[in-house]
Amino acid sequence: MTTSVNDETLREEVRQWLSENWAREIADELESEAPTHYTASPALRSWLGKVFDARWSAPRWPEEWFGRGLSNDQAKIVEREFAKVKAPGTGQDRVNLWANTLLAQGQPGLKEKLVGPLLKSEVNMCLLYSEPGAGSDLAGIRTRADLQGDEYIVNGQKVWTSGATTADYGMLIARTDWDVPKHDGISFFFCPMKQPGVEVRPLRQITDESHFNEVFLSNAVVPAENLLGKPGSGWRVLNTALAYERSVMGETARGSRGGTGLGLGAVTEAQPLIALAREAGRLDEPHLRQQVAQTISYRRLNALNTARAKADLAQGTSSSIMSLGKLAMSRILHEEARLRTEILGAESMLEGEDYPQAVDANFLSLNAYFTSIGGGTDQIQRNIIGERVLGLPKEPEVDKTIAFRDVKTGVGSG
Amino acid sequence: MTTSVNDETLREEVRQWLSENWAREIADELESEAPTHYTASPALRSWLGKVFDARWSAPRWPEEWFGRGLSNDQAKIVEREFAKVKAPGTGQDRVNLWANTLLAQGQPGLKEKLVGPLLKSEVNMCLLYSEPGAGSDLAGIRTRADLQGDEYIVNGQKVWTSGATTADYGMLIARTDWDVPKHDGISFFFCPMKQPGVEVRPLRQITDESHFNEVFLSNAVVPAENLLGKPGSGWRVLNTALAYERSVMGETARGSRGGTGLGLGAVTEAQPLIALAREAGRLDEPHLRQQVAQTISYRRLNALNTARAKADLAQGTSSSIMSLGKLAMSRILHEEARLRTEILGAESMLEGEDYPQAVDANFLSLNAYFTSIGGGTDQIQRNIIGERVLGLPKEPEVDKTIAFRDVKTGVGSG
Amino acid sequence: MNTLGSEERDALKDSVRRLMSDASTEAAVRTVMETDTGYDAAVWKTLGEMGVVGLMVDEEHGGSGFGPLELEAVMEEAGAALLCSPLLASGVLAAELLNQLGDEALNERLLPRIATGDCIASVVLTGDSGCWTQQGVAVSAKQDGDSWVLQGRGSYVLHGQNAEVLVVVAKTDDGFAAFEVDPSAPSVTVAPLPTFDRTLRLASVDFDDARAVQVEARQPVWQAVKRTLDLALVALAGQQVGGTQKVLDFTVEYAKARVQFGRNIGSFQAIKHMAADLLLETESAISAARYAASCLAESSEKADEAISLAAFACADAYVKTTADSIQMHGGIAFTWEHPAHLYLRAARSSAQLFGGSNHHRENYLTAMGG
Amino acid sequence: MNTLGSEERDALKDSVRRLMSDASTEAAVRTVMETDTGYDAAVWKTLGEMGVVGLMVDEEHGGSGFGPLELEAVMEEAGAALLCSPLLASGVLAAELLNQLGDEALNERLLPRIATGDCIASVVLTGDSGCWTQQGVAVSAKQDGDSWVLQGRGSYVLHGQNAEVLVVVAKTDDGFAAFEVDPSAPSVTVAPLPTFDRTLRLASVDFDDARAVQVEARQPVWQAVKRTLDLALVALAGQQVGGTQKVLDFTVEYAKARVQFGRNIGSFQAIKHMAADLLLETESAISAARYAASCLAESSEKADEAISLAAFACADAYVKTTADSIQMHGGIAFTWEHPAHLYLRAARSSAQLFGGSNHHRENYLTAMGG
Repeated sequence: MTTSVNDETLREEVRQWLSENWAREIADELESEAPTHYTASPALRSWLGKVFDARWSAPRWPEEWFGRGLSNDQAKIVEREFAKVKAPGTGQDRVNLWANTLLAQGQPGLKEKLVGPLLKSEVNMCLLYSEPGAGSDLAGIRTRADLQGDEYIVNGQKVWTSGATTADYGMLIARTDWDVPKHDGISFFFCPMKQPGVEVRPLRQITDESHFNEVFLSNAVVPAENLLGKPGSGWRVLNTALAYERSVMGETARGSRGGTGLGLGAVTEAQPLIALAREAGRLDEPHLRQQVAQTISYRRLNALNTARAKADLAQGTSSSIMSLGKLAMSRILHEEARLRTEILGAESMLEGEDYPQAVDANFLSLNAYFTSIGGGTDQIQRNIIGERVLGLPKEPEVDKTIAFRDVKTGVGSG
Repeated sequence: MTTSVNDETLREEVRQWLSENWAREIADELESEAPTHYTASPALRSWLGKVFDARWSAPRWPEEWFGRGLSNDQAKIVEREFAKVKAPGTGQDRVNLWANTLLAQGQPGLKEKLVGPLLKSEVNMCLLYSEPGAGSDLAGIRTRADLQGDEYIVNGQKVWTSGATTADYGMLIARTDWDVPKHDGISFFFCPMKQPGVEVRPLRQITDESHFNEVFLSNAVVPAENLLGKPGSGWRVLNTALAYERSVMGETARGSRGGTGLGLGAVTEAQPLIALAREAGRLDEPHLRQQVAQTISYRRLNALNTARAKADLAQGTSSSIMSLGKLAMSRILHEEARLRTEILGAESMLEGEDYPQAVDANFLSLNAYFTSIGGGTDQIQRNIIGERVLGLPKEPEVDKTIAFRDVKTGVGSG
Repeated sequence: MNTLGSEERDALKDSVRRLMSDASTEAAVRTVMETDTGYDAAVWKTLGEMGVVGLMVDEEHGGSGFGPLELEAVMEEAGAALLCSPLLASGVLAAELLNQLGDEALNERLLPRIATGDCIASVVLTGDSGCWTQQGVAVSAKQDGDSWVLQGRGSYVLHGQNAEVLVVVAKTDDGFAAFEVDPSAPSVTVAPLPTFDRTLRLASVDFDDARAVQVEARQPVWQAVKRTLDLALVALAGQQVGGTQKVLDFTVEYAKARVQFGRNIGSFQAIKHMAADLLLETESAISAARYAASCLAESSEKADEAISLAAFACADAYVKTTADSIQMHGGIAFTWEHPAHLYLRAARSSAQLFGGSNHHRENYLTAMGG
Repeated sequence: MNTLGSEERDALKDSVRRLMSDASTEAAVRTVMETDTGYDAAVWKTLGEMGVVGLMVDEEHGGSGFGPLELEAVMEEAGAALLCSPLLASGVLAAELLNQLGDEALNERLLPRIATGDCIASVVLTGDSGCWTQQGVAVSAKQDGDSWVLQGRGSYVLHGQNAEVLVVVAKTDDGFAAFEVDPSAPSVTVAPLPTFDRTLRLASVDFDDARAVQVEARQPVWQAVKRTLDLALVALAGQQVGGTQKVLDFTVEYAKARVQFGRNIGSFQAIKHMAADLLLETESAISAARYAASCLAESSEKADEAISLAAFACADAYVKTTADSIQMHGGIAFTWEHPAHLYLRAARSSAQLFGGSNHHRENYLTAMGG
């Protein structure tokens, strides 16, 4: 049972609690420790523990799950007060992918074991989705999970995993039934990562960085209670998780070293290219000016689209424009990189700290593929837009209804 | 039986005959009468009759079919002598689509009736292939031909027919069997055009010209002896005819009002765009200069490709480059038109005789679709290049093996 | 300036759409575009009665007194329907220039009749260069005693052949001035220009020492012209995105319905991906047009930037969408009977009407500080 | 100049291809590109022995005395294999500049050793601007008694860090002159430049009142430079089309082998149509490179035009093909282990090496009379 509370009382309570607990020192400490994307710093964990104990972590959730059973509107009041003082940790019922997925689909034992720690960032997570043979075609995964007694034995290979080295669990999709069509034989697990059957190797990118890993699963053991949803329902669980991820991530721009934000009001968004051209002494070249204007416009138009989509959403009209952002961003990043290269000319042959502009142009040229390939290639994205937004018919799907073990496979990976 | 003849004797005989028969007046007469593409002028017919009577029309063919049974090399000798004095009419065993198709596939009666007149251009022809519902998918035609006694009764509609108003016969594909897969139920006919069941209507193009017709077939009668090949073998006959057409047409550029030739040596190919920019006083604008150079290069590169393909062929190596020409030409024509428009600026809003440059830019912009759609869209062309040249696999073909009457149909036409 | 809430604006838009679906059908457009005047007098009267012609005329002069947001919305519907009318010439260019100049006597005489559509007015600004800039003005004015005499040539005058009144911007020894000219006056020659887009009417106007009355201006004339052009660019952007959206819609519908190789052609990636790319172009253009309208309505400091952006983004999107649409249709759209080419013609011409995209990109970069 | 028939040229090409398949495998390239010198001395020796390094050196100086056609053919194979070597620096730029300058004593001393590869030479021409034009030269020479003194900075010097001899083009009060410089001499500082394309080696060379010996020239020095650059552009075009063809080949192979959604990805139009477009780019670039070689070999009046065309067409085709190749591969090509990025790096850098495509398009238009 949830006790109903008055808005003003609630606001007062949050303010009061924050004024007593959120101190300048904590903010400084959090900032100084610069937590990575995948693990929380000790200071952050300590803070999240306090938030958790005060039941602010997931105010929309019932008390049973550490929340207060607040309505969405009241939860927003809490979030707004936290935001005012820039304190993290609340609203995880909206933004914590792991905890939300587990709470919705997990078995009681696992939920009791992990929901709390996830809200406190005491456990680290990663995603075990893509495989060398299943990139665009994620439902074509071939990692297998075979039930033996009360454990699944998992064998296979995953790629493009971030944070695999620090993760305690990975959200894993694996095939548990090979005799049904591809989408029907997949199951979804919380796979323990710290075990002998899990080997993590860094994956070197074309940018010469390693933000991702390959994960080799060799007789890795997953307790049966770590299955989310039913056996064979993994594709549905996955899609819920992916949609969830998109809706949360949708608002935030994909970051890129040297990239600029998407902020609508920012005239400054134009400055990098204009500044670069000016610095190169080429801002007066008519041919370049046309290209600078055109390229700036791509980013600007995307920002205007995003703003319009948000306005539509605010008015309760669902907007199809949102789905265009990733495709738009791909063109923006490739074009900006191309133009930077053209502005720099010969200097783009160089790299190293003496040539930061060249480093940027070259890095951005390569890293643009992170957006045009990662998370669904531009080609897949055009399919999605064509089919889901414009309502165009799908292609004939040759492997949709046959048993997965009869589906054609190819060579190569990635 | 063919009498073998010495090269020198042959050359002497052709020369002798030409010197006795080909007169300056005939050349002048031919030129002055400006025959259209689809009907021969009286003067041309008269000359072709002479050529025919002297058995020069089709020197490779046997005497039974008005030829001399010459080898290809010897026939080339004849063609060369004709070419030297610019006399038309020989080599029809190589270039006359109608006569070649008929001779290879026709029934004896029809051949006897028409091969001679075709060589003399005494009968006019047209093509009855495309339909409103069968454009890219030519094998999807729905015009039907039903055998009744010794006649086929034809019903349906054809489009994009050139020369239909003057034609005596049309090479027609129609469906004779609806219970077999699409490619297997098509038959090929010489359809008499001057009959009540054939109605020809001009088709107005977006350029406001009418070079094509729609042909409505309502219980049109085709004698059974006008069937070419076997019933149901029409797709094969058609493809032979199409391949033939391509090989003959391949060397000649697709003309377009105001367009320029493909001649390799011609530096002058560049002049229209340079001249236009100069005339507009804009040749010194760096942004335009880049575009003029780029656009000129497209045409130039295509000419170099064609020259390389020919050199390969001359060396006996078959060349895959030839198949790129149509796709390349599509880009050339669209880009040239776009650039002309940009150079003209506001004037491109106008038309009429006072604004010939605008008329050109606008006409070329519209007429470029003749190449990018006609004779296989750019998209179909890319399929062909991908599959036949690069060896990429075909798409799954959903309608290839089912009875045509069960094939999905859509709305719309064109 | 009256500003509608977004629901009222939608209602206004709907009412114009309903009129268009009756009065500017494809058949109607094809008929009207072949007439001399190039507009349907009855439809024009209805537009006047609905308050659409007088959208930009303030209430005291008999108009609706709306602003750029309402205008942009209405123009989307006009563009979608290829409406043949002097709306842009009279209701936007002439009305707004008169607003901006603010010659009260003149406005009291003219604006009420412009608002109802009784009087068609147009603006003479650029010459044969087609540049809507100070350099583009090719008419000069000299004072002769009390009155003025005009010399030179104006061109690309929208519906010049249908105008009862021309507002002429001319160079004088002291900068720019505006004049009221009766096109039927002596020494004024109006000649229709043949147009590629048959839904468009343009004329040239020659002045050979033509007498004209100077319009009093409450702000520098070129500033009034600049503000008028800003509004005209927003209107044109609206018209363009309306057309763009319409063409995308019917192209997608065709791709869903048309079957080749036993499949809807929209199931082929070649077609599907072109459609997806066009959706991005179209939505971006719509965003740009509406943002420009909103910046102008708010007199935002970003108005210059936003209007230049809309000017090239909407023009380019319209041209690309109409061009790709023909390719996606195939042969059927190569026929005169299919509407695709009407839109392509409109797109190509509208992309040049108030300066080409290169011009607007250059302005955009300058406005962005580059 | 010796000119091979097309069959003999094919045989020469084949022999280089065989060497590459042994000596410039992907594994070898990855090893060599991480070394300081950036080339494999043993392979370089073999290239010298095969006559490849001395291709452009005439027979009397110990070379093969071939021309642009043979060079272009050989460079196609080098480019396809991403060969790491000073071939372009020493065998093309330096050898040809010495040929063109024609200082007989110097050539007798240097060319035989360049031809065998014993001596690596390079050319200093452009400065930090990277423009291979008269304006780009940033070294000046002043006469000091009998000898000359160089001041300034050369950059983008191919394999400058590996050169035993530098031929330096410098400005003098009387136009341009060429100098022989020992890079280890006092007041000469050679510094390797870090490169994005790790198969490439570039250096800067600073002259701080460095003494140098003038090279005697039998034609105006800039004319010699121009002819050298013509040959270098043909060589680079060959290298680019070799790389382009190779990338297209392995991309098409991958599209045939890779299965997603139960189909080879090459059966999807998205991939198939990209491949078709790349084939057009690739074949056009090959035509351009070979035509440029042939025009130069024949000293055709069209050589300028043909070389400029090849310079931008081949550079652009290489960049486009390598860029699209990564997209067509998907994730696998986003890894360091996949060769696609090595080619993309080579393509991007080669497109800037002797001036960017805009520069060459400008030259092309000028050569076409525009």
